[in-house]
Amino acid sequence: MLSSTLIVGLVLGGTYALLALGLTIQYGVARIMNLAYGELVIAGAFFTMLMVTQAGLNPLVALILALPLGYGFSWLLYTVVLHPLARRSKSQGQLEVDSILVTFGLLFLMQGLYQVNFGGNFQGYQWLQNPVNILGTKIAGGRVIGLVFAVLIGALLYLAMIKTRWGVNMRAVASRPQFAALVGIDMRKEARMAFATGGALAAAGGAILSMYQTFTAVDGTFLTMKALVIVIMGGVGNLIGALLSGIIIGLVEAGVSVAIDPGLTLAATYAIFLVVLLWRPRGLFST
Amino acid sequence: MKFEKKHILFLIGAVLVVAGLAALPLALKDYGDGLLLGLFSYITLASAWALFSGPTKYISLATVAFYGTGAYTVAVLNETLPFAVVLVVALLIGLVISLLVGLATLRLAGVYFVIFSFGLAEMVRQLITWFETRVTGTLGRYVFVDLTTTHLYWMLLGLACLTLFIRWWIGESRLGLAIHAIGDDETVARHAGVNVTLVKLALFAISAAIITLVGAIQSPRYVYIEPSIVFSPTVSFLTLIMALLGGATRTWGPVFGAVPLFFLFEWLSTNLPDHFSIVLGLIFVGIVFIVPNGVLALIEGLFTRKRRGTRT
Amino acid sequence: MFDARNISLRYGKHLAVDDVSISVGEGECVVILGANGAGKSSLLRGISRMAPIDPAGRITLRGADLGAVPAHRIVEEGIALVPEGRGVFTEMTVEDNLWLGSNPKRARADNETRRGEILALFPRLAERRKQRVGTMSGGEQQMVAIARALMSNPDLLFLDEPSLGLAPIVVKELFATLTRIKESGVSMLLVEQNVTSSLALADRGYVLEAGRITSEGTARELSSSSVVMEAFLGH
Amino acid sequence: MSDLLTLRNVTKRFGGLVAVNEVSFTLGAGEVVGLLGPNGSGKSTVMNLISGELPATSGSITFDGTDIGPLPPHRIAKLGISRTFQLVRLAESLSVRDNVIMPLAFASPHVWGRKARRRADAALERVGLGGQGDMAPADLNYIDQKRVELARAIAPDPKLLLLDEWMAGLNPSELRTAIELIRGLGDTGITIFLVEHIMEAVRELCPRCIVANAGSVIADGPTEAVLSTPDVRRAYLGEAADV
Repeated sequence: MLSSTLIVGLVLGGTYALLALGLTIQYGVARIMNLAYGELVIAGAFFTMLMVTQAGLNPLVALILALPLGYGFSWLLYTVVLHPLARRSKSQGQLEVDSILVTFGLLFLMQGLYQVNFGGNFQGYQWLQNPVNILGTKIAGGRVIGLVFAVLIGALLYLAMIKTRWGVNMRAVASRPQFAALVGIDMRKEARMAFATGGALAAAGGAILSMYQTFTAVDGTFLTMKALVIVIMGGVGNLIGALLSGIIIGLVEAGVSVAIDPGLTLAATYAIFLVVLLWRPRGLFST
Repeated sequence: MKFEKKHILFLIGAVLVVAGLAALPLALKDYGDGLLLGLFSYITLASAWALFSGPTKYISLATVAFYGTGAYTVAVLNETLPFAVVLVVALLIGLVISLLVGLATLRLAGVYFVIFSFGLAEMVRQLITWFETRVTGTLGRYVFVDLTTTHLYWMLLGLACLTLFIRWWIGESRLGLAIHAIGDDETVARHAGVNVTLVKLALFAISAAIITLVGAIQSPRYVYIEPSIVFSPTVSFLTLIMALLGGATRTWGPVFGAVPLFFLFEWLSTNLPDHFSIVLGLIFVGIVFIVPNGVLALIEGLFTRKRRGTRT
Repeated sequence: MFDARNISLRYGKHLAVDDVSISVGEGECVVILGANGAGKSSLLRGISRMAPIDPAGRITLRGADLGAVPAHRIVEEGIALVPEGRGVFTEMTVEDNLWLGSNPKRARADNETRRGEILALFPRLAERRKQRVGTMSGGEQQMVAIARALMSNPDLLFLDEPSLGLAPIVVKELFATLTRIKESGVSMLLVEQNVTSSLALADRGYVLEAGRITSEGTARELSSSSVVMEAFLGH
Repeated sequence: MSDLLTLRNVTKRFGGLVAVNEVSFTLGAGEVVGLLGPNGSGKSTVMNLISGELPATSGSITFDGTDIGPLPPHRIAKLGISRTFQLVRLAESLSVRDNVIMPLAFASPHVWGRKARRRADAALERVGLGGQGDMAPADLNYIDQKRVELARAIAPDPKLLLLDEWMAGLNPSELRTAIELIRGLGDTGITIFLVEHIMEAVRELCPRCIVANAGSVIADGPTEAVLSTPDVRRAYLGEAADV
């Protein structure tokens, strides 16, 4: 049982880490606290489901398609809704409040649209349910492939952040936005790109999530909350921190649901969050 | 304090309006009673929310955590204690939880507070559910008290008046001065001798205690209670948006936000239940873009501009 | 080559720079001297477009108007700023910081050769390419900031109090390096409190008091007169 | 003259940086003392340590017989230390008068109601803002906003007034007015400790000066004498770098 919990936890943690990665890029670079993030994840899940059930595509093809779509949608969202707010606000505090409220509105808007179109039931599709044997544990094939792709996308993004000019510029803005102009970086362009990249990761995370579990129209809220907790645990803008914290939360959730009660996973996440806030408010991995 | 003529007139007017409101159930059918109860519960919730969140700019999404705690306290204790005592117990529980949460989170940056308060209700709900199913073995409780809807309405009307009075009184007191200064610049407030943590904590606790009481008074209306019913996040969202629409920094702002939105959402949930969330979302976006300081500020702005216009 | 006319700059209602005009010639090193709070840094931020100036001001580089150029494009035009407090990305490595310096298109072509030249100028940075800048000493961070600015292949270097907070021995090293940079043909505009060292380096100087230029002249003239002393220690 | 404020071996570190290094000095009751030094010499940090905005890493700060080192700013304010800020800081949502009433309302014992109004208006009158209590801070010009800050600082009759570059950014005629204002305050016997760059003001107002450089006190004594020591000149003008 221990090893199956571990593997379930790792799969969950890998997906969470990917989601948190997207959110930490959005918050770290674009300085937008996006409370509708989870709704974009669910959009990716719905999209994948439709591609599989209606168009008969392989979920992995849908995943590849979800990336540019998530990017484009978030790019548009930033340009039309959030950039005007960023331009209007006089202080960082004001932008924070405004962006929280606006993305909160988007959360309801998108949830409402999902409910009108798909209803409130559990959604999903059948894919690779046959168990494969890993270290003596039987686990659904979809889960394994989900984890592989979460890790793959996360690793690619990480490499891009470290090795490419695109990534170095992004990290520079995340760490010291006020100095960006000194090295010729256009903050506005960078913020839009970061927000869109985060959106691409969200959609991809949703596609992966749909490969191994069912979801509902309103699940986005909990995903946002978990991703936020992971981001803050890892330290805002800290990519490695987000990856590690994602895995920790995944393992804790799997552990709590096996050892105590599946109904307490969010409570456990929040208990950890509270400890982190009191003990190391700048994140577990801050220096 | 010197009472001027306008104060006395205001007082007489207020007494008349409250008496009129109190007498309303006599003229209404049961449905109307329930509607009034709901309306005044949201007026109180929004006003209590704005009491803390308005001047401090800490966006609290913890409303339903306290509301649900109040309702649940009544559900657990209504058969063993008289209703009045249960209310006092609920009030105390609300105070204790808010002090603990406040001590842990009010030192932190605003955005952490938002996120924590976002999940607090869900955390409390999960803990109660777990406790009820695993320890007491009774998920779901019945609330039977010897009170009619009209009685509950009177209590809420009283609580609404009290909340507005507290808001007015704080505005006139040293506490009001302190909290506005804190909202502007904590450092300035601290150097003027204000114990910032204490003031924030006190206001958060007062606000939470009122919200807990609203939940407790509303509790008998549910008759059957389980965590997923009384900890519905919609309560937090509606409270927040009502206060924002009216303008959270003004005494009457939340009232002006609560009245139209309550009726709008009441109408939506009977006529267009599927579109409830969409409309809620659109209103949020609309407020941020069109009336960021609330309608009351907008109206005042229009009037002053008009007055200035006629003068020149 | 660089000309700034009638520059005024305000913070809210406070006029920090009051109708100042300065210029830098080709290959020249110019210093702006002044006591704390005289408005030196504000002036530098204004003419490098990092802070908004009043509309009457005119800034040109080799005749091209920089008035409408946004802050992040200034470095592309050939002006690199080393701000007060250095403005380095402390969470990133020396290498990352240098790479960021080569962001402008004007710097991309012979990026690698330039990096070699710059690292030769700052041997200590060459040894520590993988080190995080935040873990380095103040003097080393200042070197990173200057090296990064040079990576953008600038025609003109703006330096805001580079000696601030550095030990005397490090200041000495810093000015030695600046002298070599000057010899390599880069024009410089320097804001400094360290009068002695900066007048030894500079060709020309301005003295700023309460947001206005109160005197100007060659470095030699300024060193021998008492105006500088008075600007710092009162009349 | 009795000692009002004593700093003994006060050190403040930010990470690896030592901003204030083993600083010791004493202010006597009724003195007007200037704190000088080049940028980055740790002057503002000293102000923040005294007012409680920052906790000292080590050393002790005694005010009027009380060890204020471990106290938070609001407790220190109640003991009778007021300050202004380097960049004007006012509560924008409050009227000018309410800004001045605030420290009265939270002094010990507190003053509230009509009496507080009267005291606030008197303080405003004293700084030359009589009758402007109902204005919004944002509608005042820069010097008047600085005056409001000063009124807020002096309203509770502090024993020690900390002025952090209060005269920075004033034009010559405003500066004259400001110097007279501070001189008037000093004449009432209040102890004033000011960080200032405008030497003219320092020479006129402060019989005594403390000069800091790189976090340490390098001179302390009569203003004219202190300003002509070689150490101070070097601190201001830089050492010869032999280039």
